[in-house]
Amino acid sequence: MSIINEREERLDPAAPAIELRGISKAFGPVQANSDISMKVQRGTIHGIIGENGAGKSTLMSILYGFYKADKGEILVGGSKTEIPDSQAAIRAGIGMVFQHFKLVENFTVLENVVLGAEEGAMLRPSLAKARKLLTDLAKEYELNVDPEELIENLSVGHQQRVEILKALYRQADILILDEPTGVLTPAEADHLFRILRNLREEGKTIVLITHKLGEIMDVTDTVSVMHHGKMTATVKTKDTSPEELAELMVGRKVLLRVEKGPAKPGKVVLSVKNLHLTDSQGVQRLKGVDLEVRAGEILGIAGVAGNGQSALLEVLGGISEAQGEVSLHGKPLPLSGKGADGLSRREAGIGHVPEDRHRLGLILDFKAWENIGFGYQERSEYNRGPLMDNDALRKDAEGKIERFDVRPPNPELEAKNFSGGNQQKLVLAREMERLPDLLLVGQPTRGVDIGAIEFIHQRIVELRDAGKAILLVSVELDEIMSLSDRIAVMFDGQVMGERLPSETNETELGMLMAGMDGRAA
Amino acid sequence: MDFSTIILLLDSTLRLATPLLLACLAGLFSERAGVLDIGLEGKMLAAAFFSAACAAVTGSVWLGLLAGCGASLFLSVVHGLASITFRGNQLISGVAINFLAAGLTVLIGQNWFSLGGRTPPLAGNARFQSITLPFADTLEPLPLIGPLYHDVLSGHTILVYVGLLAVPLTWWVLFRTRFGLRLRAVGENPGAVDTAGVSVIKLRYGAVLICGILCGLAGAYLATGLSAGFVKDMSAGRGFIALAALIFAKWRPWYALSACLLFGLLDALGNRFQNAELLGIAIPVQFMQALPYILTVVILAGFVGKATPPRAGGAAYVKER
Amino acid sequence: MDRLPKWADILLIPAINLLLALLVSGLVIALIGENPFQAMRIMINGAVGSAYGWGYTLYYATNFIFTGLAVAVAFHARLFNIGGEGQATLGGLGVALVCMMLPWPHWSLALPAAIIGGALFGAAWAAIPAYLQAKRGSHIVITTIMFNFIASALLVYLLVNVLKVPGSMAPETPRFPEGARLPSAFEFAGWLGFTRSAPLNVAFFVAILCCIGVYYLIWRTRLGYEIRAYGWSQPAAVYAGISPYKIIMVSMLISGGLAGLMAVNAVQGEAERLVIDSVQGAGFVGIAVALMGRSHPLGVFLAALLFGMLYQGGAELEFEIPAITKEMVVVIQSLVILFTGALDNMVRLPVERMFLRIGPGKDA
Amino acid sequence: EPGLVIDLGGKFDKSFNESAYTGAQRWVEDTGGSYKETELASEAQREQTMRRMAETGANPVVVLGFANISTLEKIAADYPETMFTIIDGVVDEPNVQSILFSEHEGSFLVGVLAAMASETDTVSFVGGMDVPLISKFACGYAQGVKAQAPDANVIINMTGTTPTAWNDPVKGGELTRSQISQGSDVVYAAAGGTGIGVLQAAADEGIYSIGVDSNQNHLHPGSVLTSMVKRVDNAVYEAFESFEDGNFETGVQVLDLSNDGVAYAVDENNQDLLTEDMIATAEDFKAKIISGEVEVHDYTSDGSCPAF
Ligand SMILES: Nc1ncnc2c1ncn2[C@@H]1O[C@H](COP(=O)(O)OP(=O)(O)OP(=O)(O)O)[C@@H](O)[C@H]1O
Ligand SMILES: Nc1ncnc2c1ncn2[C@@H]1O[C@H](COP(=O)(O)OP(=O)(O)OP(=O)(O)O)[C@@H](O)[C@H]1O
Ligand SMILES: [Mg+2]
Ligand SMILES: [Mg+2]
Repeated sequence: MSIINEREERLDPAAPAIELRGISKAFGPVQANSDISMKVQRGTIHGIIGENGAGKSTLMSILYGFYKADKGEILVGGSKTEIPDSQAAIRAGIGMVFQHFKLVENFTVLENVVLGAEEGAMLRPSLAKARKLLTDLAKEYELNVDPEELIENLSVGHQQRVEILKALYRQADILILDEPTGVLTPAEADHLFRILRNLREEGKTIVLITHKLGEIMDVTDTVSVMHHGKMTATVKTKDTSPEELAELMVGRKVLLRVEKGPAKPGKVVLSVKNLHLTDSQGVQRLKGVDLEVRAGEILGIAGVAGNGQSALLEVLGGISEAQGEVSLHGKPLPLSGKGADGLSRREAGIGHVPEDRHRLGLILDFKAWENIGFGYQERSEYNRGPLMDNDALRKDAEGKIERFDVRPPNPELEAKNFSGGNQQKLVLAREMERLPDLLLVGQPTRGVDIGAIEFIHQRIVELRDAGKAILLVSVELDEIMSLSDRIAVMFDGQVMGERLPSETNETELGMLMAGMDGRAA
Repeated sequence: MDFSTIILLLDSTLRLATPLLLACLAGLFSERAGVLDIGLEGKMLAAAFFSAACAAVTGSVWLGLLAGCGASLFLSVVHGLASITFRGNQLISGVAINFLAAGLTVLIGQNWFSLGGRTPPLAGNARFQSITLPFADTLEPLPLIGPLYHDVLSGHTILVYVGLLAVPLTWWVLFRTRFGLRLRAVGENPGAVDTAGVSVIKLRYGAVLICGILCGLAGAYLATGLSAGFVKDMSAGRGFIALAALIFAKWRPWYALSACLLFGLLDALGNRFQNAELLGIAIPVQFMQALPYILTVVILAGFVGKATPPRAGGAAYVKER
Repeated sequence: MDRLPKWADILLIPAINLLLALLVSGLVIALIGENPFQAMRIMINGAVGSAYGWGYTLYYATNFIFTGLAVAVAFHARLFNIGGEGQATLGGLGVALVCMMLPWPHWSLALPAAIIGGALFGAAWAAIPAYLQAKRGSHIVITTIMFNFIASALLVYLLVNVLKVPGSMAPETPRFPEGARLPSAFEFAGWLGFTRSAPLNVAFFVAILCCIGVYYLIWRTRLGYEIRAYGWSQPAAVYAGISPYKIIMVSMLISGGLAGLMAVNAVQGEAERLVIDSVQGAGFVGIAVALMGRSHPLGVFLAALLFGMLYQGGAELEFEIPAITKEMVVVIQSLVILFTGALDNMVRLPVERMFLRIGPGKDA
Repeated sequence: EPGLVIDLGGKFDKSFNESAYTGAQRWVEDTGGSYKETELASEAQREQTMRRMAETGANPVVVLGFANISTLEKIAADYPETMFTIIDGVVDEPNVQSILFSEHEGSFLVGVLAAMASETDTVSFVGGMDVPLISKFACGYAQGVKAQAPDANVIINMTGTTPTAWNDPVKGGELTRSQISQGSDVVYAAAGGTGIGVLQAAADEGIYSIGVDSNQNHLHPGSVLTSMVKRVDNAVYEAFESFEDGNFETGVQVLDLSNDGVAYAVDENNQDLLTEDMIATAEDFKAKIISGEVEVHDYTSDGSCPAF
């Protein structure tokens, strides 16, 4: 491999794989990175943590040539390297796996792997060559995927493997992964870490961005902490603890466990029987779901993304139509046609914090106060005849923003200008402050930093203690384990089983999530 | 309908389908790369004018063709600037280009030739002449094949054959070459292309330029092949029909051929059976005229559900992580 | 967008865009061998230099307000209604039918009826593409373009075969009876110097009422809230219980109705009969007007005024300088659409950068 | 100073408008005078353009085409001092001169010639926009063909139903080819700019064509059999001149075969195509029509045609 040889010659084997010196980057008024210096040693796994918006992704994007730094220099293998674009990063042996995969959905694995790294102008020889190399790589690193399969038919875990294969196919020595485990099952995450360790054995260097301190402790050799665009600390993993890291990140002590008393379950609020849903593509997403949620309890639904939890929330929230029986306080809810929409569900007393706040929960271009009425726009308190009562909305928004500590506390700001955590707080305030009899919550803390997680968890528990029923969907097993009073595991559109948090463990849940009966194993 | 009528209808179909086909393939390249283009109409019109004008002045249809493609390419670059570089709305840019072409062609035409926006009629080498395919005369006596080859396939201008050959060529480029793979990828997920170290901008410009050349051929065919000179608004909605054909064809080259032939056939039928009667009731001419448009709507309503356009179509590429 | 003060977004950038468009237009005029400055003087003078000019400028502006509002309302729901042309054509049919059907005693009775007729017919013509978009996902841009063609064929059929004066050659209806004719500017504002020839008529006030109405609709009513929400994010709208079907239908019906109202001005007010192509491109101009006006009624009003001046000035220009044909107006119009609509960022990005430099962190 | 409002299609349409323009130019050459001229921008700007012309003080104002009838009816009274001439239409106002042409008679004669030139006994007609005026051409033509060859087949097509039909040579060419495929070997185009495509297709396919309004014989010498000229130029010239002389007469005037208002064109481009026999027959019919012995039905009088 000519590229490799050329690269080896330039490299100083003793030098760090990557060294950043004084990197600064501003987006308009936002100083995303300021004067960051960092060294990553060869053959190590280096973790980066930090609050939302701390600048982690920006830094890595600079390294990958996606953004151009305003100041600073990058050294790869000890020699100064200009990285004006991704092509240059690839030449320098850097590969990146983005949080949102960069795959062409209706292409095959093979086509995705060769894209941009073809051998010549004709496709056929490139593909043939890649097919062979792929089999070798698969053997070497446990990266099995069918090269001829279309990406859209692959699970997220497999898609991620394709991303890693892409990087390896381009002979990357340095692999950057941005929040890689957000959507993986525990088993898939374990597999990923096995792969990462294998890669490390081969002498590759890995940079791992994550919000999960557990993972940091688990796989990294060193860890850097970012805060407000600055690199505040770099420590050896074995010399630190999750508590210390959390404090370094947020700048104060953070409770890493949820504080909650025992549940006092009351009457059944929500009852779901034999719920079926077939989507517009004809895929069965729910295949007969049964469950109940009582007043004053949190039912957590665990499962790998795409096993029907989202569909369940959407049906209950009035977004999709379905067949089956759903009743609230014993009264049946229509599942299709009239009355099967978000407005009617809210009338019936259901609050809904959707999984995807950007796509569903907020109108990003509406101001905060306009978003406060979103979904409740027909409520009489917000209306004066055919007109909206904007003053009432503003006033309501001010109160909610204050009580939920949304920052900055400015109702005139458009939703897109709040950070992810604060956007989530806006949605939570809107949906929770009405004290709905049933609250549907999807992924309340996805991509949210640990400071905000703490706040959000406390609020959910408070609502439970006020005697409301809560249906929580999350792919984070930690979150499910610590928040729920009961846990249901979904697999392939069905409930695989129910467990009490006190009587189960991650391994068992993980088996259930993978469609195996945990007890048998 | 007797056999000879059918042969003549097919002959006419092929002629009328050619500008649609070239424009449709033009749109295919552009939209496969994620750049919507409702400015096909305007590019065709501009190409028609400049090819006719240049051919009229120089007396060479080939120089005319060059000028036509040049004009179309110029508008393509404008569209590229608007929708790729400056990330503007692609539909709006297309609308503007259609107007620009409609106005400029007549304005310049009037200024140059003082013929009310028309170009002087073209004759001799300033027009594409029809070509007799090899063995056309030898094969003519054969039943079925003979007339089909001699009367339908043979005897068109070179651009008709260019259009027909462009179909397999397009297929080959899209599905058998590196460029095609990247082009299709950039229309589906430009982020993937960008992170793979390939320039999204360059690829899209490439596609838009190919689109310009093909539109140029389509326009040149209108003015120097199908007729002998330019008159204002001579594209007469063909760019829009080509777009409809593209959707109908689900953005695939071979389907595009069939869709364009279908629209060409409709047009030919409308010309041939202008005063049609159905069950004893005379169908208004206006209905026959509007038939392609009505059919387009029907087709869109009936089939588009199954046709998924390139996913990144219509959106400018903005880097995001 | 937050990096700019509002006035820069609404006034400065469109003004620069417009200037660029005019600059390029001037270049085109110079290339034709005419003097762009003289041309500009003729245009401005012809458009606003006399009561005569104003009479036409405001008349054209009235047309463009209607079609501009039509595009703007649909645009708030992120529907690109290119069908204003066809909807206004059908609106003309509705207005003509109303005017000819009954022996109207006085215009004040005929006007409301014509408004209803025009709006209903325009809305009906928008209904089919809207329905196909809502239920079948047929791209509304293409279907509305097709419906423009179909509308013109339909109108020709009706004019030639049904509505034409028997024995007459021209495919047009008879003139409307006296009672259905609207007072022109000469009648209600003759003291301002308007002559009998001014086509400006009371429909202008209908247009202004529509501007106010659209403002309230979009920014004050619940329906407007829902339309805007749907326009920004369709999945979110569904989450909030807003029916996409309803929004698509309602906003397109309103849009079509507004486009149809144009006929009150052009057909009932000015021509006083229905002719072929009474819309003459105003449906398309509406796109430019809505774009320049940032889909805000006030902006639409100002942009419509600008285009009215452009049209009237252009007509004068054509009259005064024979070498400049009517297509010059089309060219200017297309350049305005190009610069304000598609090449907006070409101006916006540098201006944003400039503002960042002068006043950093203003809104952030 | 007289004024001329050129209609849609432009003054170089090789047809109707061009003929009017030629008349005005000839007047300029002959008298050394000058006149105002403007081109109509669009259907809906008729009124504005006409008023604008009247308000500049032009007198008389000549407007071209039936499409101006209703507009002129509306505005004529507003300018009582201005004399108007309308061609192809009747406006009953005291200051309007209405000029009509007997297109059916001229078309009859070219129909006779077409029938004689045809070897297939099939001839055809391509009209522009489908309006009664064009049917008047078609009907006269068909009658002429039938008068000469009662068994002949006449194929009649209209290009379209919108004003764009005046300007679609591609369609005109296709219609012609379709007609040729149905056996036609003489095609008569009364279609404005579309006619250019018709004549072109006829020349390409080697059949005869017949031009209209202006003398179009020179467009494809050897292929254009003749042209049904309509002396719009004379009408314009006459209007300008008579006003200067003080002889301007309002009211309806008909220009027909008898006063050479319509005719078939013979010039060096087509003299080899028209045989003596053909010319003799045509002249014979012409005399009979003028004398009233042969009556050519006018489609616009009742909306029907005996020869269709
Ligand atoms: N393209 C951009 N334009 C403007 N600002 C940006 C852009 N990208 C990032 N920023 C800002 O730069 C800062 C750093 O963002 P970055 O995405 O690097 O944070 P992060 O640490 O990755 O956050 P998270 O943990 O949420 O992923 C943030 O304030 C962000 O809003
Ligand atoms: N494109 C942008 N332009 C300007 N400011 C931005 C932009 N994107 C983000 N910001 C600002 O950056 C801050 C952090 O945003 P960021 O996108 O990093 O949030 P986040 O926590 O990463 O969201 P998520 O959890 O959804 O990933 C916010 O205060 C926001 O105002
Ligand atoms: Mg990040
Ligand atoms: Mg983030």
